[in-house]
Amino acid sequence: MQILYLALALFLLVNLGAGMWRVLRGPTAADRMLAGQLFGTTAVAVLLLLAQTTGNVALRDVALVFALLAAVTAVAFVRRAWTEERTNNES
Amino acid sequence: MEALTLLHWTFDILLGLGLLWLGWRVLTSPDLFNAIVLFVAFGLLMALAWVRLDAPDIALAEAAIGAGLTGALLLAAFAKLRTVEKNHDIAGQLEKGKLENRSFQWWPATFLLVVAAGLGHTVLSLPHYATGLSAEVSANLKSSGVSNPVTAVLLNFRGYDTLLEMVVLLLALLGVWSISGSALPREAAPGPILDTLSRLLTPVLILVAAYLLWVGAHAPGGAFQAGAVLGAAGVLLLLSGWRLSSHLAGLPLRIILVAGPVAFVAMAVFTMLTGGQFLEYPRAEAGTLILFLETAATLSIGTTLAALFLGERPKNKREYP
Amino acid sequence: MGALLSEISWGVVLILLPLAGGIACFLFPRAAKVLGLVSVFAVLLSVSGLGWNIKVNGIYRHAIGGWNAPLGIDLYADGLSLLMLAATALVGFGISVYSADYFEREDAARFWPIWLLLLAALNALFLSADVFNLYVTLELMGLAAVALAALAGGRDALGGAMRYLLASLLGSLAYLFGVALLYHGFGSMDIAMLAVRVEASPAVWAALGLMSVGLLLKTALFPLHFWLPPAHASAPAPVSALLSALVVKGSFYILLRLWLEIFGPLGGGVDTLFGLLGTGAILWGSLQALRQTRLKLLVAYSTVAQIGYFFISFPLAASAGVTAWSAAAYLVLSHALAKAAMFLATGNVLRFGGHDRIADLDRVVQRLPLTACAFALAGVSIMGLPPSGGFVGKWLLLQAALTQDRWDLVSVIILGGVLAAGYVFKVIGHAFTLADISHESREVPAKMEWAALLLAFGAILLGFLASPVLSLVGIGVPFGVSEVSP
Amino acid sequence: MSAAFLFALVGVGLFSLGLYALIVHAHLLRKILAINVMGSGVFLVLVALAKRTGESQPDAVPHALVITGIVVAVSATALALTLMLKLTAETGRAELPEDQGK
Repeated sequence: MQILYLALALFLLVNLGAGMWRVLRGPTAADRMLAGQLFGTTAVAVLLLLAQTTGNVALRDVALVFALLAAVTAVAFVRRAWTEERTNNES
Repeated sequence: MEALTLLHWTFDILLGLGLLWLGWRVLTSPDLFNAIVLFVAFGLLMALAWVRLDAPDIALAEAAIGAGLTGALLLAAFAKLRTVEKNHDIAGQLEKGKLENRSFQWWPATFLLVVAAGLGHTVLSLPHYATGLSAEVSANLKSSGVSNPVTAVLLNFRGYDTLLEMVVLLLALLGVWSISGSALPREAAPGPILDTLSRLLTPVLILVAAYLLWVGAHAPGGAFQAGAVLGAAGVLLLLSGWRLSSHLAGLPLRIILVAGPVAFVAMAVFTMLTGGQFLEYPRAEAGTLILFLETAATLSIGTTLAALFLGERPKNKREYP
Repeated sequence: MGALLSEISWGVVLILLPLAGGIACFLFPRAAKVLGLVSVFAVLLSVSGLGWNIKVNGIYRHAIGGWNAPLGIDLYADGLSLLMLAATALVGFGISVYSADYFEREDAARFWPIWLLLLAALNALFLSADVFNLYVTLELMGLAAVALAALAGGRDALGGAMRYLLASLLGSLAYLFGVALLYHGFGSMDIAMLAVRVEASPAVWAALGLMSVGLLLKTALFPLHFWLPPAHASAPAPVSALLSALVVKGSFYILLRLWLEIFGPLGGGVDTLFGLLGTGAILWGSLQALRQTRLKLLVAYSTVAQIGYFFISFPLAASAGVTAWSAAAYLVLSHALAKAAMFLATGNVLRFGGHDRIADLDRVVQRLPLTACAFALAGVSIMGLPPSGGFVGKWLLLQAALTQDRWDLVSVIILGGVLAAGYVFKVIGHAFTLADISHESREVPAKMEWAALLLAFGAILLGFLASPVLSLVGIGVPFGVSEVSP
Repeated sequence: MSAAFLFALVGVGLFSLGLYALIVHAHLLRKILAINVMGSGVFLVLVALAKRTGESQPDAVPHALVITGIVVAVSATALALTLMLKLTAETGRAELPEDQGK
C-alpha cells in the first residue's frame, strides 16, 4: 500500500512539471495564475498521500493550510494584478 | 522494501532538481509577473521539501508565509508598481525587466560556481551523524510545558529569540508606515463572488488559526503558523475592500500590534520579580504561560502581517500623522 | 545601595528598557519625545548599574529561561561589551538630546519608536553570547537602521536606504549560513562553547569566510563600503550620527568577538587580508573625503577611512595582542563620540544655512561658534592629535606596529592622519572665510549646538582617561591576556 | 549520501543562484526575489543537516531557528517592497539610482 501511495505522489510531482509548462507559456497572466493554482491543488494531493505513507497526520494540517492560502493568493491576484491588466489592455 | 527506498530517492531527487530549476526560472524568467507566480510555486515546493525533511512545523509556516503571504505581498507590489509606472509615463520598466535577462554575465557566474563548489564541499565534509542539541531538547522537554519540541524551543528554551523576532516584525511595520505615509482611499466594493468567498473563508481561516495555536503545544503548529493564517484572514478581508473603522485604527490597533512583545516583556518582568531568571517560567505553570504568550503573539503576528500587506498606515483623523 | 545595585540583573534591564520605551513611543506618539528621552536616560543609568555589577562580580552571565547554553541563550558581558554598551548609551543620549529639537511633531512620532528599538537591538547585540541570537539582533539593527535612513524621504534618501537594505540583508544571510555551518559542525551556538570545540576544518573556514564577508559588508570595510556614503549622507543629521557612530560598530563588534574567541586562534592569514583592506579603506576613504564638495559626504567618507583603522589591529594582534586590541577598542569609542559630534555639527550647519556645500560655508565660525568648535574638536580626535581619544587609539596602534617593525603599517597610520588633517582643515578653512553667496540664516536651537559640542568634548576627554578606560576594558580578559598596558 | 546531504546541496545551489541574480539584475523586484531565494537556500541547509541524528526524530533546534528566519524574511521583504515602490514613485525607475559622490 505504501508503495502505491508513494508512487502516486511521485506521479503527481511529475505532473507539477506539466503545470509549470503552462505557467511559463502563459500566454495571459490569468493562464499563469490558474496554472499556479493547479500547482497548489496538486501539492495538496501530494501532501495527503505523503501523510498516508509516513503516517504523519500533521501533514494533513499542512495540506489544509496550503488549500486555504492558495485561495487567498488567488484573490490577491484577481483584486490586484488582474484588474490592473484588464485596464492596461483596454487602454 | 527495495522498491520503496528507490521511490523515496526518486521523489527526493526530483524534488531537489525541481527546486533548483524553479529557483533558476524565478530569477531568470523574462516576465516579472511570471517570476512572481513561479516564486509562489517555488514556495509550495519548498513546503514539500520541509515535509520530506520531517519538518512539518516549517512546512506549515512556509505554506502560510513563504508561499501564501509573501506571494500576496509580491502580487500587490507588482500591481502598485505598474500603477506608479503608468503615472510616471514610463512604460519601459517592466519591459526593461525582460531585456536584462538576455545578458548572461560570465564573471559573476564563474565566481559563484566557485563559491557553490566550495560550499558544497564544505557541506559534504560535515560529519554524517550529528545529534546537535536533540538529546538536550528531549531531556528537558518534560519540564518545558509543551510536548512539541519545536514549540518548546521557540517559546521556552529560546523564547528570547522569539521575543526579538516579534520586535523585528514590529520594526518592519514601523518602517513601512514611516516610509509610505497614510492610507489610500477605500477600495471598490467586491463583486458577489468575492464577497461570498470572503464571508465563507474568513471564519474558516480564523478557526484554523485557533486550531493551530492550540495544537502547537503537542503537534506541529504554534504561534507563528497560527499568526500567519490569521494574517491571511486579514489579507482576505482587506482584499474584499474591508477597512478598519477609523476610531479603531488608532490606539486600539496599535495595542493589538504590540500585544505579543508586551506579553513577553510583562512575562520577563514577572519571572524576574518572582526570583527566576529572565523568562524562566515556573515549571508547573509553564504550559499555561506558554499558551498565554502564544495567544498574544498570534494576535500580534496576524495583525502585523495584514498591516504589512496593506502597506499604508490606516487613517485616523484624531491623531497624527 | 550596593547590594541592590548588584542584585538587579542590569543586562536584562538594558534590553527590556529601550524595548518597552520604544513600544510606549509607538503607542503614544504625542508623548514620544518625552518617553524617548526618559528611556534613553534610564538606559544610561542602567549601564552604570551593569558597570557596577561587573566591577564587583566580574563577568556578567545570565542564563535566559534558566536553561544554560547550549540549549538556552546566555547573556554575557565583559569589559569589552561594557565599553560598547557605555559608548552606545553615551552617544545615544547626546544624539537623543539633539533629536528632541531636531524632529518636529510628525517626524518625532516616526523617529522615536524606531530609534529606541534600535537601541534595544544594539544593547541586545553587545550582550549576546549566542551566534544565532546575534543574527536576530543583526536583522533588528539592520531593519531599524534602514527605516531611519529613509526618514528624510526623497530620491537620495530612499535610494540610499534601498541600497543599504539590500547590502544589509545580504550580509545577514551570509552570516546566517556561517551560523548553520558552525552549528552543524560543532553542535552549539554559544560562542564560548564553540571556542572550545572548533578545530581547523572546511566548516570553520567556510564559516569564517561567510561570516567575515557578511559582517565586513555591514561594517562597510573597503571595498564593501559602497552602500555607506549614500545612506549616511542623505539621512537626517541625528540618524547619520547614529548610523556612523553606533550601527557600524555593532557588526564590527560581532566580528571582533568571533575573531577573539573562535577564529583568531586558528590563524591562517585572514588577519593579513583584513590589514590590507584596512589600509585600502584608510587611503581610499581619506582621498574620497578630500575630494567631496558636500560636507555630509565628506564626513561619511571619513567614516569609511576611520573604519580602516579598526582593521589595522588584526595583523598587529598576532604578537602585540593586548595593545593592538586596546587600540581598536579605543578607536571605536573615540570614533563613536567624534563622528556623532561631526554629523550633528553638520546638521546644525545644514539647518542654519539650508545647504552643506563646503565652498559656500559663510563665516560659520562667527555665526555658529559652538558648532564650529564642535566640528574642530571632533576633527582633532579624528586626525589623532593629542590630547584626544583618537590620539590614544592611534598611539597604541603605532606602538603595536613599532614593536613588530611593521613600518608599512606605521606609515599608513601616519599618512591617514595627515590626510584626515587635510579634509578637516578644508572645512575649517572655509568656515572662517566670507563666501561669495551669503546665505539665509535660520536659528539653530541651543540644545542642538551643545549636544554636538559636548560629544566632541567627550572625544577629547577620552585622551585623558586612557588608564581607567583601559583597565575597565580589561575586565573579564576579553583579549586573552590579563594585564593591559596603556 | 543521504536525503540530508541531498537537500543541503540543493540549499547551497539556491544560495548561489540567488547571489548571482542579486548581483546581475538591476530591477529591484528581482533583487528582492533573489534575496528570498538565497534565504530559502540557507534555511534548507540548516534544516536538512538537522536530519543527521540517526533517529526518526530530527534535531528540533534548527527547525525553530528557521521558523524565526521565515518571519524575519517576510518582514524584510515587506519593508523592501515598500521602499521599492516609494523609490519608483520618486524616480520613475525601479532601480537603484546611480551612485552619488563615488
